[in-house]
Amino acid sequence: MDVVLFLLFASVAVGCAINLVLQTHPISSALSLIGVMGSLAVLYLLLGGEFIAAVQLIVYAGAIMVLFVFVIMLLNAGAEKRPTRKVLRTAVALPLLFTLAGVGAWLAATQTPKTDAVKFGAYTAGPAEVGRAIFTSYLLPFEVTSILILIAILGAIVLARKEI
Amino acid sequence: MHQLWLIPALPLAGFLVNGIFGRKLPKAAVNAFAIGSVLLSFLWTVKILLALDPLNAPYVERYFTWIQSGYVNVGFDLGVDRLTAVMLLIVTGIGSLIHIYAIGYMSHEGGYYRFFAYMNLFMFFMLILVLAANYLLLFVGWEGVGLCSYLLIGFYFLKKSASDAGKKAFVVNRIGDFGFSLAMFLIMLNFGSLDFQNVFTKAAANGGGLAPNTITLICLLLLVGAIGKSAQVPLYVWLPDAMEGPTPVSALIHAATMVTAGVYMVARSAPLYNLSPTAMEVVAWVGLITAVMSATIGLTQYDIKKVFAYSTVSQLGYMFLGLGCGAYSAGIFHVMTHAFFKALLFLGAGSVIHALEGEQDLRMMGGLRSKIPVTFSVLLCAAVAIAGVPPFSGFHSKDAILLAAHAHHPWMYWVGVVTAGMTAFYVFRAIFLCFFGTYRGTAHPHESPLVMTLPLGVLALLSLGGGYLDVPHYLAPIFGGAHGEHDEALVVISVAAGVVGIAIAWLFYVVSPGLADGVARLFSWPYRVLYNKYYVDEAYDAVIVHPIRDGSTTVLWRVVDAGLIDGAVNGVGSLARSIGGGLRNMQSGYIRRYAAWVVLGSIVIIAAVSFWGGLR
Amino acid sequence: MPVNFMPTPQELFRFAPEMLLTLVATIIMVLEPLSGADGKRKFAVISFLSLAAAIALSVAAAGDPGAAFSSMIVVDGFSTFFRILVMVAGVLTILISTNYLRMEEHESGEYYALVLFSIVGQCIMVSANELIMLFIGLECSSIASYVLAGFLRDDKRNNESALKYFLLGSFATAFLLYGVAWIYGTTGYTNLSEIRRVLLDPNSNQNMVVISAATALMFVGFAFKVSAAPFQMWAPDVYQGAPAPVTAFMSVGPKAAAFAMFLRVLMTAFEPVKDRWEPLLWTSALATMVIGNFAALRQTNIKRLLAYSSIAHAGYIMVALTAHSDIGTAAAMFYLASYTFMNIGAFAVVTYIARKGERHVEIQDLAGLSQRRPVVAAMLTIFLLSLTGIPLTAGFFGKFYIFKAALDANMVWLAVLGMLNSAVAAYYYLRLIVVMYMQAPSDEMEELPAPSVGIQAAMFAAAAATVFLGVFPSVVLDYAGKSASFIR
Amino acid sequence: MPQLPIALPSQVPLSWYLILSVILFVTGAAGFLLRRNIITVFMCIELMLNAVNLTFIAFSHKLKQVDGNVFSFFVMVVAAAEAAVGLAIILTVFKNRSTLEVDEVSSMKL
Amino acid sequence: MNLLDILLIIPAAGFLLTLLLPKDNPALVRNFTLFVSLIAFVLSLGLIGPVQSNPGHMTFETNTQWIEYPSIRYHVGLDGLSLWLVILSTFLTPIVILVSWKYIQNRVKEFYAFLLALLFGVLGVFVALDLFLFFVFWEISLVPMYFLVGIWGHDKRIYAAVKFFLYTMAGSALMLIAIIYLYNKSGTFDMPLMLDMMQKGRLALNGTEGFWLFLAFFFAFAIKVPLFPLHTWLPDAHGEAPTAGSVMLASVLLKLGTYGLVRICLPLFGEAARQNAAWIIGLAITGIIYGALVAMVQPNMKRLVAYSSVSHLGFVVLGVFTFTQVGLDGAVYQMLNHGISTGALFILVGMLYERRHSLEIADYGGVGTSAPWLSTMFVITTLASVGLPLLNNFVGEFLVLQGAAQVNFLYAVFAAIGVILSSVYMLWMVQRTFYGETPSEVKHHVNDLSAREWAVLVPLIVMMVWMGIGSQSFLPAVSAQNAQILELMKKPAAKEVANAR
Repeated sequence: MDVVLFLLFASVAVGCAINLVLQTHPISSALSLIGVMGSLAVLYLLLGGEFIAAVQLIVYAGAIMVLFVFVIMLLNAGAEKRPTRKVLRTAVALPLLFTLAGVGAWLAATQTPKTDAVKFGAYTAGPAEVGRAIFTSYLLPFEVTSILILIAILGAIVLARKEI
Repeated sequence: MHQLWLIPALPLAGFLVNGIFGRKLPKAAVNAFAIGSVLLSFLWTVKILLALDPLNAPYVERYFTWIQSGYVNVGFDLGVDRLTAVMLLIVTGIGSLIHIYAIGYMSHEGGYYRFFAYMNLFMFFMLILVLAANYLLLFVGWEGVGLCSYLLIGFYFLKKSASDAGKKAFVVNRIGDFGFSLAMFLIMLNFGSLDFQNVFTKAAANGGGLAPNTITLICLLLLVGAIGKSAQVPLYVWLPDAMEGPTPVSALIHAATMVTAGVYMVARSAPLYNLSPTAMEVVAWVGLITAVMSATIGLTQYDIKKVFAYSTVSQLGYMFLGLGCGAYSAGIFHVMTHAFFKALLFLGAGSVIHALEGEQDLRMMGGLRSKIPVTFSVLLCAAVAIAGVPPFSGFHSKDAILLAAHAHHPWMYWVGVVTAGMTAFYVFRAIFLCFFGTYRGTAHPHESPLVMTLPLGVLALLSLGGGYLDVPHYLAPIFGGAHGEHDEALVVISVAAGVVGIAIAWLFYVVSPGLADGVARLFSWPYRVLYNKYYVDEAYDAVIVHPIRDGSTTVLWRVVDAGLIDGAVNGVGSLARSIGGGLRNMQSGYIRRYAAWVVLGSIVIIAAVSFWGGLR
Repeated sequence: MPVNFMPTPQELFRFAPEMLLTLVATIIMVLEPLSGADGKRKFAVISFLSLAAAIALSVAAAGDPGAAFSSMIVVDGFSTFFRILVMVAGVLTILISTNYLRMEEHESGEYYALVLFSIVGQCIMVSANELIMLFIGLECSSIASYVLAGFLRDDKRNNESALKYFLLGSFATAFLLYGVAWIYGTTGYTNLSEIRRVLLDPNSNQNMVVISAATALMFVGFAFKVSAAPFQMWAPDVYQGAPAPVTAFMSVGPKAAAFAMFLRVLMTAFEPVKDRWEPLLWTSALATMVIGNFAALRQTNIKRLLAYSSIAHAGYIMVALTAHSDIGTAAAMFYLASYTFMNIGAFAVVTYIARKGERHVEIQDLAGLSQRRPVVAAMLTIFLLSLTGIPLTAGFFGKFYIFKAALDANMVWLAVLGMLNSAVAAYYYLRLIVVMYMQAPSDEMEELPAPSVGIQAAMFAAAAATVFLGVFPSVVLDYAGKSASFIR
Repeated sequence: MPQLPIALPSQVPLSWYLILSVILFVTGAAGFLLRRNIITVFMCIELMLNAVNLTFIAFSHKLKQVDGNVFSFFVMVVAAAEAAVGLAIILTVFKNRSTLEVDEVSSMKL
Repeated sequence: MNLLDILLIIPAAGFLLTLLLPKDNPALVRNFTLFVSLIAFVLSLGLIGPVQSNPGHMTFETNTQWIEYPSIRYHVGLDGLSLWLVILSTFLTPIVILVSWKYIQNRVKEFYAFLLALLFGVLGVFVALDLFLFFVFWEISLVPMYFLVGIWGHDKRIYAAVKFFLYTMAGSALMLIAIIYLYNKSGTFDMPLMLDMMQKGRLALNGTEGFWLFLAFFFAFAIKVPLFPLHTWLPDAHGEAPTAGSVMLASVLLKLGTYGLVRICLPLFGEAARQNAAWIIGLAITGIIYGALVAMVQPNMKRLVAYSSVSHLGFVVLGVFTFTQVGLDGAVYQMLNHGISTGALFILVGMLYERRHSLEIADYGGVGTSAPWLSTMFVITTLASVGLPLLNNFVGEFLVLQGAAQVNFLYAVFAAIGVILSSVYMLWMVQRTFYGETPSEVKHHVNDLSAREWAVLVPLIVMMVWMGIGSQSFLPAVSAQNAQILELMKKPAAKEVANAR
């Protein structure tokens, strides 16, 4: 069951990711990304990350991606113009990336312990566990993220507001 | 203490006064300082020599250490021995006469004070040269006289030929000095001193334990110096050009004193030369070749001073021949007599030139016998002296040299005799061309003033009677006795050669003036060679001067310096800039390209670190 | 499981400078809309004072060193050094900013708030002892910098600079994070000391391949932040496009903080595997120096030239990192300190020369500066000589210590190549001096007004510090030497 | 359940998750290099961050620690902040240049 | 705080004070800097007595800590080797200030300030006993010179200045590495201490190390000297510098290189120096002849003198690498001589330039008629330069050649060729410049010496004669210190022999 679920959502994620890259219209890309995020949320669940799966859906897919879509709409960004053929660039970039993927996958496949298997329910990080961690040992980073968000707000104001 | 230092110091004082204040001083004051200092120096010399008589051992005064470093210790030491005494008297005596003469000769020239300042400076250096008690101080005088020669030859510095000649003299002298200085290094190395006494004492003691080759090398290098200074083959080329200077200069420096410095130096180094027969042989050869070569050139020249100049070279060759044959005293004797008659010849020639308002070409003279009789008569005295007519001075000294040559190698004697004949010929050729026949020039000849003729008279007396000053005998304690027994037959032959030379000159230039040209046409090719002085100057230009100058310009400067070295340096610069340009092109401005670099970099780094590092 | 929500006062005190700055920045943020157009100067003053107070607090906090907040941060000599350094950089930046902003008609409190926030981020970076903390600090600093780079939002170059900085920065951060994830996965920790412990533990049986790969990924992130080769490309474009005072700040503050974090990670966590790192650092250091110096030879824009120069300087500091020693760390610390002063000083002059719209940033705009503004020219000369590495300036001792560290670590060739590089660098710094002193001003140059008080103060302070460190380097170096051992 | 042509393990190995994350990460990087719309490029970064998160959570599961989850939580927060600022920057760029072509934002070079 | 420290402080303080003077009062600046430099000169005379009474050892030593870690000390001192170079520097500074009196009319303040800064730098190099301090001063001396050439030079001044700077930087980069390496080996920058350690066997450099360290130092010094083929910056720098710059460059800055060779390369790396002597002497002799030949064909006076410096400095290097007492004494003495006579030549060329505004020899001719005293001075200086006895260069050249002959007679032969050539190019220049007909430009513009110029030239001429005749006033101090250095060079070899037994 785990295997099937993993394969299913993994292929959805990869498919959406590839679609994201292939689509020329940003809206399609954004929707694909939401697809990736959704399927990843399932995988998180499989890995026991209950809290994070929820946050993934609510914050990431729900808020951040909406912001993206909103901006895309706002700017009325159309599809990319037909890219001028850059054979050379593709010829260089794709092998590069395949190498990177190959190296990474090879590392992941061969250099991690074989016995490790993901067992559903073997470990759960629910809101309680995460919350406890955040408010004890991770108290400071958590507080600092508030500064981070302040900065983001300030930055957005500075950059996007109308002239005073 | 006899205050030897005053002898050179007096002319130096004269130089300083005239050199610094001369421009503002009246002529009389300039004269007073210039001539007074030299005369005083002469008198002081006489006084000291009288006081030191009989001067059997060298008398040395040490003043202060000049250079002291490691084993090098050179003092400022002056010394007198009999050799020096002879030279001192020649230098100061003739010097005084010529200074007096110059009052008249230079009276109309600009830079009067400058002339006398230079002359005094010359006297200073010349006196240092002969008084020096070590090689380095001798070298000081040696270079100093070269400098003065340079300054005085270039006295008419507005004329390019004059300044060229001065430079040539200096540079050629420097080539000689190059040898001299190298010799000094070797002496210093091998004897540990440059002091004459030390060196000669050590040399006398079994050659100082030196290898014969070293001694020979030292002697040959010293000879190079002497060759340069005394205008021997192959470095004689500067002396004829030196006639660009005022005539008193030619008389004093380029006839009587400075050019004999080489002879003096070789004679001074006799203890060394005696250890090296090879070097002696070379000296003799050089002297002989020079004598013959310049005598032959002298046959064809028309510039009166050039004729005498080549004669000087030739006579110096004689002296070297004498030295090379071991007859040092004969050489020095000839130095003295030569000083008398050659100074007289030049001063007489100067008087002629003075009379003709600067004309020097023999072809523009003639028949002056009656117009300037005093000059004529003194020149005649000099001519017979140089021709070796007995009993005049030249006869005695030349005879001594030729006898020594005969004792050395008989064939050298014969060559010397032929040369003597040529000498007689060209000197009288000049006399005849100048004073006989009809006047061919345009100026209005007039006799020189007393201030000029008086020294001429004194010199004439010396030329005639100077041979009876028995210098060889006086110098015997230093150089040993006479060389070669006195052979009447040889004497007669040499005298005969001189007489024949005079006779031929008479025939060619008085009896039938066209004959000379006929002979010249007959032997036109040899004549041209001689007339052009064997093309030596041209050869030097072509083989040495031009290659060096052009090579330096094109190869060294333009190619090596500007091209290779600077090119390499600038090449590094432009290479850096082009590397910079290349690296700059990474900076395309496109975000995605930068990202591609990031990806590429990560791949390389991950691969490198994980595979190379991890799997090691 | 004992749960302790409440941080102790001691912990709070150790974090006090950051808290103070955050507070002030927030206050400015709040007050900003309430103040009139003319009242913006007070924000500069407030920030200035708060930074001064924060420096004092940092000094005070250093009296009681130790970890805080579950070892999230540590206050030790090292972190104090860099805290003060970035705050000083902030002070100088504020001094040179005020007039610039007024000239560009963009004076607002947000600018100062962003600077303060950025400094907070950097302070967190330098004192973080945890990869999470480090990451968040880095993001605080970066995001604030992105915004600052694009602060003049109507200026095309500002936009471009911000976009490039942002996109590439995030891209590199992703690599960094991925590396962190793998490190976490293999060692089980994100705490630097713990990672070190695991790596040192002979029984832990770590898979070196994965750890190496992970460190390589982290290296990408760090190298990007310090603009080391081959990840230096963003720097010239971003530096050129950003407002001059911001460039001054970016080339110093975030860079110093990034180096501090780089050093700490390297020396604390990954010191056990330093053999892996060494060739990588070696190559990167050399490449960085070469790229920075050689590319700078051809620049005509002063800001861009200084950007390349800052790349080159990163290369020198990388040499110190390569040495993996306390001496190397101390050398890097000293170098960063001296670099802060000389570079901000140089940018202060650039800011002054550039004037409205940054129209005068070509080298030729310096022509005859020595006659037009002799004092300014003299100051810039001091900074440039220091950047070149001429004795009696801070830059010289910086280089000296770095190459000394390299030689200590037996890296003779790296030192030789580095020194030769600095000779190359002399060329382009000289070029600026040449233009200032040896070329006459052209006729159509407009009148240069006297520099504002802020710029003057910044210039003089930076010059004084540059010369002071050049004559008495021990003052800083001794401290650096002592604190270098803390991060081991 | 139909027989699959290849034998599947009964449980998913950890490495599969990791490989998936690598694939997603590389796909994100590929998108960054290949896409020309700035917003899409930005979304590719988000994709990469998601890949990172997956790794964290996978490892968190393996190590039985909550830290990985916490870390990915922070990554999300950061992603949100970045998104806010990033989109603001994109807005200003668009306002000034009226384009979202990433290659056209390249006035500064060399 | 002894006399030497005060002497170091004076130019530094003078530099700072000059900067504070008003910009629009050049006369004040001139007088002030002249005053400062004269004070420095007078004070430096006070150094002579104590040093001469004990020339083989350090006098006026100050040794205090400057920087704690790595231990860098302000360690200065004076011995027979540095004494005269210090005095040469202080002697020439007032002279060049006077020389520039009229010539420098724009940016007067900076000019004189830089001159004082330069003095500070070179004095520091000559007295530093700590290698690090040495390097610091070495670099400091570079900067003012760079400005002097770059701001007040002739047309190609920027190229020349940058070339000068980069050349030297390249050399000093390697030197710094070597200095640090030595520190890492020995734990100190202090030269006397290092030498002491070497003597006691506590610091030993193996062959390879010795070779590379020697080479690094040698390279830096050889650039500064400049030794063929690293000399090409010199004609440019000299040719373009203002008179004062050329003078200081030729007379003092080039000496930094040779001084370094004697002070550092020989005692510290005696073995390596010995092993490499052959090719270095080869380069030196090549430089002697090459410099002379190229000088011969230069159309520009300053470049001619510059190439002549290449030739003359070749003698110095030759003398140093003979490792003989005589050769070394000669080399050091030749440094001083070159400082005086080439400095004077540049001053005279500068005077001609001030009158005629040209450095091309072809633009002159017949100057002797319109400016007899100027010509006289020029000729005297030229003669000194070509090594005429009783003038200064002769003594040095004689000793150097004697030393060379001691090692290998052929060295002396080839080097002596340079002496011949020097007379060729110098006299040729004199002839073309001063003799012949006077063109009207020369006649109208070239007038004779002014009182100020007399004041500049007379001391130099006096020194030329004094140093030519009274070498005993100077040489003993040099000799004593050189003997020490040679002794140091010998010791390690002796120790090896002892160990072998």
